[in-house]
Amino acid sequence: MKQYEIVETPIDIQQYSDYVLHPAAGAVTIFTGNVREWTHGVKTLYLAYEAYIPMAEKKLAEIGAEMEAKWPGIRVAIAHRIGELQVKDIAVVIAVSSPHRKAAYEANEYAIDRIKEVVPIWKKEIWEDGEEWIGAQKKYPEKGVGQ
Amino acid sequence: MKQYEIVETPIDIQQYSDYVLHPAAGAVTIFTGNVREWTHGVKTLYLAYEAYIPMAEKKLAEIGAEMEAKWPGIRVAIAHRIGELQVKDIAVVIAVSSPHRKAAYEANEYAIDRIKEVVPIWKKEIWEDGEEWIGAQKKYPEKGVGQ
Amino acid sequence: MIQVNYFARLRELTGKGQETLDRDSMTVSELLDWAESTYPGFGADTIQVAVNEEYALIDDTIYSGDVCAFIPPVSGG
Amino acid sequence: MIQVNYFARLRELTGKGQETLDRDSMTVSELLDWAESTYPGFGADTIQVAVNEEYALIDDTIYSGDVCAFIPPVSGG
Repeated sequence: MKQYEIVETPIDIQQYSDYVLHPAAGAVTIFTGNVREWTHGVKTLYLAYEAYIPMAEKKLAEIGAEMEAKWPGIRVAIAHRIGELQVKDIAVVIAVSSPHRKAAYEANEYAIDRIKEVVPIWKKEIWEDGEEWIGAQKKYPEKGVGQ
Repeated sequence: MKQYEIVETPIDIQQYSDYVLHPAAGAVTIFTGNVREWTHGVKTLYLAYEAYIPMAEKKLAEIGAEMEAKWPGIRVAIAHRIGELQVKDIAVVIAVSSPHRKAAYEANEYAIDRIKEVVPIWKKEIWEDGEEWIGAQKKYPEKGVGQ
Repeated sequence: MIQVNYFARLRELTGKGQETLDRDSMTVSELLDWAESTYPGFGADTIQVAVNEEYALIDDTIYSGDVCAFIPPVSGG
Repeated sequence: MIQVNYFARLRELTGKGQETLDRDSMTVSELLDWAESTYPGFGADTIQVAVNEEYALIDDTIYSGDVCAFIPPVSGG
């Protein structure tokens, strides 16, 4: 595994937890984003994820660097799966270790918020009667407010 | 495994994650509290945990019920290990699933705070030159402010 | 008979995990006073009492058949 | 030559994963205008451009040899 990676196979959370754990870590938080069966009252058959892989891995590493700057002493590993995912499958895992628990929670939540903002990964929902690429519309950022 | 349990063997996080995951869950948070090598500048050789087992499991279940009341729709599993634990070993695992991620983070952090307040579990730190039972001193609660 | 359980520091101090008191009833406060006088250094003012696996208040009454536990400051997690 | 990559909705709309433009240089704004006029429904005003795997600003210049990508609204996680 790599510390920040896009994968095409099922995600095993244990290896990411093992990666961040070390003798000075008193707390580990793991977040997984999983495929839900129902979203806004519509039944999902499966999801198809696609990524701009090299840029996505670079952005994940940048998010990790932001986290380590904000919460010194933490260790981070992040993976996002692409391809076809079924209900309950893990799409993303974020593992954070920290000497104390507060930072492990805060940094972990920061990571998923940032992933949803800046990492070039796209999700298509496939329902019984159709499909759609998901993504909040937004205008091109002005100079100086780029992501 | 039980949903709320005191165990005497190493904790495998996967089974607690599996326990809380279901088709309506879009997010799972897992917290582990791990044995740190250094605390306040003193090197820990190992920790010895002890519990009042039936009351501890009852209190864990009560914390889970508090969480489900505060964050409807979540599912919870909690385990705490007792006995001798070495550096890096998991002492406690909290798994929370939720339709959306915010509740999964908040409820998880609530759980560890409450565990440290009310669950009858005790930790003894064993160092090279001594040992001590850990626990914040406090006065007997007044009537009506019991835990 | 009232059963009392000792854990952690108190188990080591008293040298026992549990014992029984031949009483029909007593308050939590009385139980703590008994422990303090029986076991020097018990530190009763830092200890809570659980009765039948539930935290009890200082004025609650304990009856014969109840299972009590002295709960020193907890440190799980 | 400037390489451009398409993903997700844009990959399906254009029917291709990538292509090359025979230009020495152009701005991000010009690239978006080109895409909008070449592929009706492109929706250029909702799309960001990455140049060499980094988000570019609307006035940035792209040069021959750069690798660009159109980034529709992301939805990872």
